[in-house]
This record gives sequence, C-alpha cells and structure tokens, in this order.
Amino acid sequence: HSVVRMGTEGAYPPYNFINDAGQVDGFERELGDELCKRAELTCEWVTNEWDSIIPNLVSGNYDTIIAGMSITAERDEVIDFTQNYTQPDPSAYLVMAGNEGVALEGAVIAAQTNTIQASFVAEMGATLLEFASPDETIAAVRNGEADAVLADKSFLTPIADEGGDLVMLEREELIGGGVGMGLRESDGELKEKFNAAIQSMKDDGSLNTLIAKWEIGAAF
Amino acid sequence: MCTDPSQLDQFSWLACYLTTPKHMALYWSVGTVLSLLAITAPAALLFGFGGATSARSRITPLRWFGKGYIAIVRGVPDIAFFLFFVIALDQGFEWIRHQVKCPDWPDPIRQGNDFIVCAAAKMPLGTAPQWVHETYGFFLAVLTFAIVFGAFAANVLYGAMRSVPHAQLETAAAYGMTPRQTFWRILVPQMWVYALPGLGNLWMVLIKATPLLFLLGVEDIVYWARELGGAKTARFTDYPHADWRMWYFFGLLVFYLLFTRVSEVVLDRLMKRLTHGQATVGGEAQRKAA
Amino acid sequence: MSCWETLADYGLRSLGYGERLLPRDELTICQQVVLIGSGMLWNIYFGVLSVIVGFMLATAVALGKASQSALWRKLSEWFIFLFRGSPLFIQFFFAYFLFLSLKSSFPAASVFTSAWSGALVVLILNTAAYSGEIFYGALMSVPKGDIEAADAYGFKGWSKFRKITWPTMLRLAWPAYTNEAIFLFHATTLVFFSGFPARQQQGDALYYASYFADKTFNPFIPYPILAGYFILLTLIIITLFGIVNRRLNRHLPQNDRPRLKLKPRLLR
Amino acid sequence: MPSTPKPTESPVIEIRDLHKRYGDLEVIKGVDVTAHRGDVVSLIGSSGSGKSTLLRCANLLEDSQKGDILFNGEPVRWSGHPRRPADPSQILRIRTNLSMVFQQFNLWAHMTILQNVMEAPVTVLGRDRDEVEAAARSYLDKVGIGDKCDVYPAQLSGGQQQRAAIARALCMEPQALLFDEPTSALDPELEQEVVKVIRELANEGRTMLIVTHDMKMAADVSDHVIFLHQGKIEEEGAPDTLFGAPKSERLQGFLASTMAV
Amino acid sequence: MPSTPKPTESPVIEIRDLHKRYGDLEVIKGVDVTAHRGDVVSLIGSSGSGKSTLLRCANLLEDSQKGDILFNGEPVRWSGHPRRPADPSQILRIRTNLSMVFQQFNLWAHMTILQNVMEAPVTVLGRDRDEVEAAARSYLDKVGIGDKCDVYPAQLSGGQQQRAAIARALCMEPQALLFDEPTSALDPELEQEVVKVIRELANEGRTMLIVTHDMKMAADVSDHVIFLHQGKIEEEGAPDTLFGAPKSERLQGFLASTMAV
Ligand SMILES: Nc1ncnc2c1ncn2[C@@H]1O[C@H](COP(=O)(O)OP(=O)(O)OP(=O)(O)O)[C@@H](O)[C@H]1O
Ligand SMILES: Nc1ncnc2c1ncn2[C@@H]1O[C@H](COP(=O)(O)OP(=O)(O)OP(=O)(O)O)[C@@H](O)[C@H]1O
Ligand SMILES: [Mg+2]
Ligand SMILES: [Mg+2]
Repeated sequence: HSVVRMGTEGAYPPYNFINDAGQVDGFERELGDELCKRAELTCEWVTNEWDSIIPNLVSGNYDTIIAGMSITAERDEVIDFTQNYTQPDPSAYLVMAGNEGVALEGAVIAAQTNTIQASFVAEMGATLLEFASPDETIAAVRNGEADAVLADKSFLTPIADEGGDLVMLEREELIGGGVGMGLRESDGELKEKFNAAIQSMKDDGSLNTLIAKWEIGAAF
Repeated sequence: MCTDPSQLDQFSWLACYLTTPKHMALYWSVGTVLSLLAITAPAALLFGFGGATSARSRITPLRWFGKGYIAIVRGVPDIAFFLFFVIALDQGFEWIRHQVKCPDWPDPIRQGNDFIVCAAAKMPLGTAPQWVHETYGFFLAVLTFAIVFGAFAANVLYGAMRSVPHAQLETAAAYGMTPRQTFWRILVPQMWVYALPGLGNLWMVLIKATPLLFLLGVEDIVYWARELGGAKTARFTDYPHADWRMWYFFGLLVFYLLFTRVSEVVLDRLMKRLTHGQATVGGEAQRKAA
Repeated sequence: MSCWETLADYGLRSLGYGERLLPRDELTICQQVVLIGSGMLWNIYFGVLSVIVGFMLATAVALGKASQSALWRKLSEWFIFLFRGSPLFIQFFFAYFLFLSLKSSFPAASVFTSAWSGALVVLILNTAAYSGEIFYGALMSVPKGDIEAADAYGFKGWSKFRKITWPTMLRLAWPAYTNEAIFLFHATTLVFFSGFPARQQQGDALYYASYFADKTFNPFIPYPILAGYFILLTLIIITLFGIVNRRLNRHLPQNDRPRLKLKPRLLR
Repeated sequence: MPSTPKPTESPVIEIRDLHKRYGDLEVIKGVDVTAHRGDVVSLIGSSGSGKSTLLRCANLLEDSQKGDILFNGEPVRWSGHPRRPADPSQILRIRTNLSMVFQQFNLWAHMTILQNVMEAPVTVLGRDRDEVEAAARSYLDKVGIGDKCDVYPAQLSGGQQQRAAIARALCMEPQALLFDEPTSALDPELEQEVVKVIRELANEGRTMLIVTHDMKMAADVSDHVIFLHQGKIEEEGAPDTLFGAPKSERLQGFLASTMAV
Repeated sequence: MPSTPKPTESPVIEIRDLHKRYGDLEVIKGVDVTAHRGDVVSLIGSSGSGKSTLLRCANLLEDSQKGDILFNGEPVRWSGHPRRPADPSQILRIRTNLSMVFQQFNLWAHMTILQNVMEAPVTVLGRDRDEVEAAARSYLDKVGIGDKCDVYPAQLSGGQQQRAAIARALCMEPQALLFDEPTSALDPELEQEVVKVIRELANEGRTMLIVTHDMKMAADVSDHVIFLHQGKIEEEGAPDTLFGAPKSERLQGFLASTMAV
C-alpha cells in the first residue's frame, strides 16, 4: 500500500465530524493520523455516506473504515476488524426535562433508521419512530412526536450538557461492542499493522489520553 | 478577526460564520451541481436520442435493445438505482481493465465478499491524488445520471416522433426523401415542438434529482446544507447553534426556485421559437398577442 | 421456515400485521422478497391515490394557467412554480414542519404528521404541479382548427373543454403524463427515505430494501429485488396507460398507429 | 330570387367599415356587407384578397381593429385596447345563431362523423339527443355520406370531409350560415346538390354569406355578389348586373378568365 | 394536343389492374392507366370514387393488394404478404422522378414557404443551394406568391397554400407530376394560370396525372380523360369524345349537372 485511504462518515461527533475548516476532525481523525504515523503509512481521508460505507470498502474504494463502527458479529462476517480502540459505549435515553418519569416500555421512542438502537427499541416493545438523521430524532423529542430518543451516550452527552430543555435518563442500554477499524478480509497485512499500532497506543497510554480528551467514554 | 466569535457583534459574526472554509465548500458544491447538470443534460439527451432511434429501428436486435433500455431503466426509481448501480459500474470498469492489464493474475477477483483487482487495474490508481478520485467519482455520477435520465428522454423523444402528423412524413416520402433524410429533415425538426414540454419537465426533474448526488459519493449542496444546518455544540465548532436546517433548506429552496425560474424563461423562449407560426392554440395565442 | 410461512408472517408486515419484529439474522432471499414486496403496498397506496386526486387537481391547474382571469392564472403559475421548482425532499421537510406547527394550534391536524396522510398531501400537490404543466403544454398544442370550429358552433366554457379541448389535450399530453405517473410512483420511495418517520418499522419497499442492505452489507441483492418490483409496477402502469392511449388515438388512420397485430409489443 | 328584404326588419348580418390587420399586413381595409333575412350574399375575389378573413371576423373568430359588426341590429360591443368583444354572452348568442363551414373543414379529429354533427346541437343548444341523431342522419344522407356515420374524419376523402362539415353546419339549424368555399372539393354533381340545399335554406328564411370561386354558383344562388380585391370592395351588385356588365377593370379581368375557357 | 405517344417508347406511368382496399372497404377495383411522355391524363369522378387513392397508390404511398405499377417500363417489385414494395432504392428512384401535389397540400409546418420549396431539390436531388433558391423564387413568382417566401404555411390563405404546394412540386422538375385537385382553392383567374403552367409542362415533355372536379379544365388540358366510378373505370377516352358524346349512363348523369347551370 503506497497510500492508505481512510473512509469515515464525517457526521458523528465526537468520533468524526467536519470542522469549520471543512476538514475531517474528531477523535478518530487524531487517532487515525497517529496510527498511520506509528505504522509508517501515508494516509488520506475520504468521507462516505453511512449506508454504503461497507460495500464501498469491499469494492476497494478505500482501505479502512474508521467511523465509530461498533464491532458486531454481523459485520464481522463481511469484513475484518482490528482490536477495539474504545470500550463499549452504552446507549442512553434523552427526554424533555420534566418528563423523566415516562414509562419507556409504553412510550414512543425515536431512533435513527437502521441503527442498532432502532432494532433494540423494536425488540423491547416500545413504539419505534425512525428518522433519517440523528438531528431529526432530537427534534422529534422537542416537538412532542416522541417521548424519548435512544442513541449512543457519547453522542447525547454534549446535547444534554448544553443545559437546555433536554435531560438524559439514568437508564442505559449496553447494545454495541467496542469500536474498531474495519478492513477487507483479504487485507490481513494492513490489519496487522494497525493492530500493532493500536496496541502500542494502548500500551503507552496515549489512547487513554485521546479518549479522555474527546470524552469518548471509559478508558482502557 | 474571526478568531474569537464570542467577541463579535451580530453582523460580523455572521460575516465570519458564512465565510468559514466549510461554507466555502458549500459554495463550491453549487458549482459542482451546476457543472454536473451542464454535462449530464446533453449526455442524457444523446442517450435518449440513441434509445429512441434504436427503439424505432428496423433492425430487430437494436429495437429490442432500445425498448429494453427504455422499459427497464425507466422502471427503476432513481434512488434505488443509485444505491447499487455506481458500485456495479465501478466494478465493471475495473473488471474490464483487469482483464486487459493483468491477464495472468493468479488470484480470483472475488474473494468472499471482497472485490480485488490488480493494482494496475484500479480506477483510479491507488497512487492518484485525491482530485483524480473526485473527478472519477464525478464522471461516474454523470454517467449514471445520463443513463437514468436518458431512458426517460428516450421515451419522450419516441413519443414525440410518433406525434408528428403522418401526412408530413408521407409528403417527404413522396418527394423522394430517403427514410434517413425524412428522419433528419422533417421528423427531427418537427418533433421538438412535441418533445419540448416533456423534455422541459425532465430537466426540472433532473435539477431536483441533484440531491441524490451524495448517494453517488459526490458532496453536493444538500449534503453541505444538512451538515452545516444540523445543531452544533460548542465543543466541536467556534460557531455553535441550534438546529438551523430550516434556514439552510430555505436557502436551498431559494436556489432551486431561482434556478427553475431561469430554466423556465429559457424553455419558454425556445417554445416560442418553435411554435412560431404554427397552426396550434399556442401559435395562435402568440399571434393574437402580437 | 418455508417461504409460504414467511409470506404469511411478513406479507402484511408493512401494515402492522403478522410478526412484530423484522428478521434479524440468517436473512433468506425469500424474506427479502416478501418484506420488500410488503413495502410495495405503501408505494402503491401513495402512488394510486395521488395519481387519481392529482389528475383532477392538475386539470384544474392547467385550466387556471390558461385562464383569462389574472387571479387564477397567477395562482396556478405560482403553485406550479413552487412545487415544480423545489426538490421533493425539501417539500417533505417543510411540510412536516408545517404540519407539526399546525398540530400545536389545531390538534385535529395531527393526522398529517403521519406519513399516510401528510406525505400523501405533499405527493398530490407535487404531481398536480408537474402534470398541470404537462396538461398546459398540451393545451397549447391543440390544433387551432378544432378550437375555432368549436367557437364557431357556440361551444363555451365547460362543454367546449369537456367535448373538444380535453380529449385532444389528453391525447397530446398522454406520453409525457405516463412518464410523470411513473416518476410519481418512484417518488413515493422518498417518503420514508428523507421525509416522514417510519413507525414501528412499517415502511415502504425502499425502507425494507435498505434495512436488508444494512443488515447484509450487500446492496446487490435487496436493491435489485426492489428494482424488479418497480419494473413490474412500471410495466403495469405502462400497460394501463397504454390502453388509455390507444383509446385516445383510435381516430388516427391505421398506419399512424402501432401495428399491434403484426408484432406484439411486450415492451414499449 | 326567393325573398326580398323587408326594410322594417333590421338586417341579420351587417358589417360596417371593417378593418383588420395581421401584424403589419392590412388584410381588410374598410368593408361593408349587409344581409337581410333569407338573403344569399356571395363573396368573390382572387386568392388572398381577404374573403376567409372577412368571414372569420364576422364570426368573431378574429378580432378586427376598426368598424362595426351587427346581428339583427344589435352591434357587437367592444372593449380594451387592442379591442376585443366585451360581452361573452353576446358572442355566444351570436355564434349559436350562426354556423360556419370552414375552408379546411376543421372536423374534430377525435369524433366520428355522426358525433361531429351531433355534438354542437346536443351540448350547445341542449337539444334532445335522439331527435338530434335522427336529424343528423338525415342531413348526412342529404349530402350523400349517410353510410360514413361511424368513421373518423381521417378516413374520409376530401369531398366527403367537406360534406360532413356542411352537414355539421346545417344540423345547427341556425339563422345564418357562413360558407367558406363549400364546394371546393366537390364534383359538379354534388355541387348541384349543395346549390339545391342553399336554395332551400334561403327559402326557409336563412341568411347566408358564401365565399366561392365558382362564378356559376355565385350567379346561380345569390341575391347579391361582392367582389373583393386586396381587402376592399371593388364592385358589388345583383349577380345579373355584376356578371353581365362589370364596371371595374379588375372585375372584368377577373371574369375574363372564367369566360375564356 | 402537344405530343403524341411514340409506340417505341415505354409509357412513363403504367398501372395495370390495380386493386386496393382499406380493411373491408374495396376502394380500387381493377384500374388500368397508361401515360406516355408528355401526356396529360385527367381523372374525374364523384367524391369518394377513389381518385386520390389511385394517385397515392401510383406514388407507392399506399400499398395496393393486386396489380402492377410500372415506371418507364420497369415494374415495381413486390414482396411479402400482404405485399409491400421490395426494393427501397427502386421506390426512391421512382419518387424522385415523380412529384405530387396533395389534396390537403401537406406543406411542412415547421419550414417557411421558401424552405418548403427548396427542401427536396437540395436534400434529395443534391442540387446546388443557390441555384435552387433562384429557381424556387421564380416558381413562387410564377404562381403569384413571391412575396410570401418567408412566412409559415399556417399564415397563408387556402389558395396561397395550394399554390405553394404546386411550386414545391414544380421545383423538383420531375419527369412526371401527380396533381390532386390542384385548383380546388383557386379563383378562375389563377386557375387559368395553372392551366397555362400545365400546358407548358406538357410541352417540355413531362407526364401528368390530374385529379380534378373542373370539367372545363379537364377538357382543356388533357390528352386523355378517365371517368372513375366506385373504384372502376366507367368510361375513358379523348376529352372531345368523352365530354362530347358520353356513352355510359353514369357519365351522362355526372356531366348533366355541369351543363345544367
Ligand atoms: N385511410 C382510410 N381508411 C379507410 N377508408 C378510407 C381511407 N381513405 C379513404 N378512404 C375511403 O376510400 C374511398 C376513396 O377515397 P378517395 O380519397 O380516394 O376519394 P376521392 O375520389 O379522392 O374523393 P374526393 O373527390 O372526395 O377527394 C372513400 O370512400 C373513403 O371514405
Ligand atoms: N394567420 C395569418 N397570419 C398572417 N397573415 C395571414 C394569416 N392568415 C391569412 N393571412 C394573410 O391574409 C391575406 C388574406 O387571407 P385570406 O385567408 O382571408 O384570403 P382568401 O381571400 O380567403 O384567399 P383564398 O381564396 O386563397 O382562401 C393573405 O394574404 C394571407 O397571406
Ligand atoms: Mg380562404
Ligand atoms: Mg380526393
């Protein structure tokens, strides 16, 4: 590999987002750049829409996915993952202030279409309301279409921290695994390089520093 | 001067905000959309013309091809098409290049889920700079749009060709024009009057389809509007704000309406020229108004 | 689980009958075909209703645009301009917000925040604008001799339109209108894709297709299935509209018409 | 000649000093025409002299720029600039009493011949469908195409189309008729039939304006002949005097060719 | 009469036992027509008798079901069932030597009059554009509409359209011409002009088939007149004998009305 193309979504702060300068930024940007340095690779960032992020990887349009992607058994059948670089991130509920007492099982809960949270809500028996983007799920709670929204805790925390009308519930759900980099199954060599780099960051504590800096969750 | 937004007053805050590099990307994407349209429209018309002519060809396989193209591509919603066709198209190109450039490649191309061609066959090459990748993506998008909208254009042109009064073609035949001459000299010039409303509609639909560009991997205005409009917390930006998509979408609305208006004026002029002096209600209204 | 059972369990899943949960793992082709087909029910529901209502509205709009009265003309022109001039997803976006804010002042308006009614309204207005423009264009291409003869015989208003103008207008507009109807059915896929929220995982064909694409990470199965359904639907539309077209063109001499007997046309 | 104008009655059709232009081209330059009840007025003149235009103006299908048009003494009211007829209900009243046979026939292409003939009496005049059908069939028989009731215009020969157009006009049973070259596509035999029909109509008290290139027919059926030349009336009068002793040089020249053969 | 057929030369147009039906309606029931170089053959007959259809078959615009059509002795080759002309290049060769003036004129609506006239000579015959333009203008002058070069057909009066159609046919300078009622929309004066043109053309050696309702014109220009009745030739002969002493009862009746006036 002369150049390793890193595919990300660019719409999932704090993991990855587009900053004011129009560049990919966030926890994974810093992490990725550091990993490339340690593995002595030249890296290039590209953004791709979430829905087709895996098909484009296996088709060879970029070489890794580094997009806050939880390691799941389903995904692992199609692609390979490096070891996780975050602890599993719990999902949390966000409701209107004053509505903390809502009985979640009978409530209307918003989630982004085709996410692990959406399946979870469908299974727990609450009324699921699916929106195309995470912003809309938050808006749905604000305007009363939904009682609560279920999403990754690290995504909801900054919103709840704003101190506005929305508050986070105590209750959390452990749905996903930890997050890792996705690679083609035929690309074992690259996977080993990144695994080694991640391990070295875990070992010298620099990964924990990054996790703390971006408030991603628990440290290793 | 834009370094600390919290110190700025309303107006200069806005001035700074609207000139962040991220906004520049939004403005730049306007150009992307416009150039996509400028290239796609004639390409789709060409595909459509080819489709329509082959659909009425006397050579049977060609006719089947034309009719199959019109029926099948027209039958699939454009989103569904975009969601898998571009990847297929890209793989198709790489597969062909692979056959040509690396004929003695030992490994299979399909390994499980992976699609792997030799490095020399990659489109574009792995070493190519980012702009080549973007241009290639843009080219794929143009091609896909042209194939999809070409099918609709083919249908419109096919219908228009059949709307030309038979007597007009018969006369041409009587004057010894070959089918080819009749086609180019009588049918094609007369069909535009019948085709233009349909083509105009198609153009309007094409303009409105540009938000699908993101599905093809091209970052278009709608992508940037969504991105910029979404609620921003102070942690990730110097310019935090609530959900502003309303405003950005309103901007998009204005952009699309303006663009439509300009298109309408141009189409109107064209139609005026085409109906000039014709014995139709439109020609008559024009004459009475003069 | 046999494919028949799958059909029984998921055939009406999009309407909320049958299995409560979508299949999660070991997704079979059969499940994909059945569920995406189940989603088609929504596309058909949206398409058929908006074609019917939109047709009537479009006729009115075309007449409005051709009318002598400046008020009607301006109204129709602006209506057409607004709906033809903006992408459907922006219309969905604003309509949804509008319905939400209506809901807070008139609770009765709350039905419109659900897709089955709110998106339908948007689709009707959208197709009325596009078809209205097509009809207006056809209206302008009606041979002037026909109209003159009608004028000369004292036809006026509705009867002149109904008896003389309308049949010819329809005949001229029909190919383009067929296109528009197809576009409309295709546009129904946007309802849940970027418009209204899906409740209880009850969505249209594209909703289920992308559900499967997301679960299997393989776009090459669910989307072609979706495409197959839509090709079928489109062929049905083309056939139905073709029957009408033949009726509208029945007065043309035989050799102006497609020779159906010699070469059966399966495709158009 | 069947009927003489009664001076106490106002003329059915009266045109006073009519002017009409297409863009810069002035086509009618001040023409007066008067036709009383039962009158047959023929318009002759060379091609492009404005005959069809005059008929079309009389029927209010074209807007004229100057001059008056009166029906049964009632002037058409105008408004606006350029002027247009002001009162739609007046236009309608006039047109339902006035049927036209067009030079290009203008049959409605999407209706069968019978439907073409029945359409206006049923929808416009609101007459009983069965009665109208009987009448339509008898008119179609009268012009000799009773067997073509159920075919579409595109399947007829030129002469058959023209006869269908005549039947359509007759079936309205109007007060006045405007014929634009009603026999151009007909053979002499059928022409005689049409002449007979015109005479009958005049006897019934209907008023007719006929544009024709057939001088014999003009001489044969008219009470009054008008010779148009380049948008002006060059000469007019009773057919005997006009054809017998033409005064203007242009008319003499025009008629010479008829006699020459 | 200008020219007499030379028996050594094969006829320019020859039709033998032609049959044609539309669906169940048999329109031409075995007709023979022969026209040599410089011949003018007139077709008369009542409306709907199949005259236009015969011309259209002669031009191969309609497929006939039986019988032969020959040009300069060369028979049209047929193939298939129902039969159609087999050889496109033959059709083309025939048509470029054969111009037609249609009963409904059929001017191309999207071209100005001048373009209408120039189109075929330039594109089909490949003649020089400037030369053709000069010729076209002179033909348009000849039929008296030289001032209408740059307007569209819809802006012309009926007679002007007909003259444009005639000019278009003349400008091809073909071996043979088919005229379908070429003077139906023309006044007697212009009709005389057309008659003059036809005589000139005959003198130049061109062959003509003319459908007409004008018996005087038929008598005046033709070498041979054919009376069609219900798709069959009822009687034919030199104009003098045919008009002077018609044998068949049908023809006598047909001609009676011409004389009656
Ligand atoms: N396209 C058609 N389909 C069916 N019947 C037709 C068609 N064209 C003509 N006919 C019929 O064929 C017969 C002959 O028509 P044709 O046009 O040859 O008559 P014609 O002798 O030219 O009459 P005219 O003098 O009125 O022009 C008519 O009875 C007509 O109704
Ligand atoms: N729509 C039009 N636009 C411009 N000029 C027109 C239009 N219609 C007619 N004219 C012109 O007006 C003049 C008169 O036309 P009109 O049709 O009244 O003639 P006409 O006397 O009926 O002739 P014909 O005997 O040939 O039918 C002609 O010179 C014609 O070119
Ligand atoms: Mg005229
Ligand atoms: Mg004829």
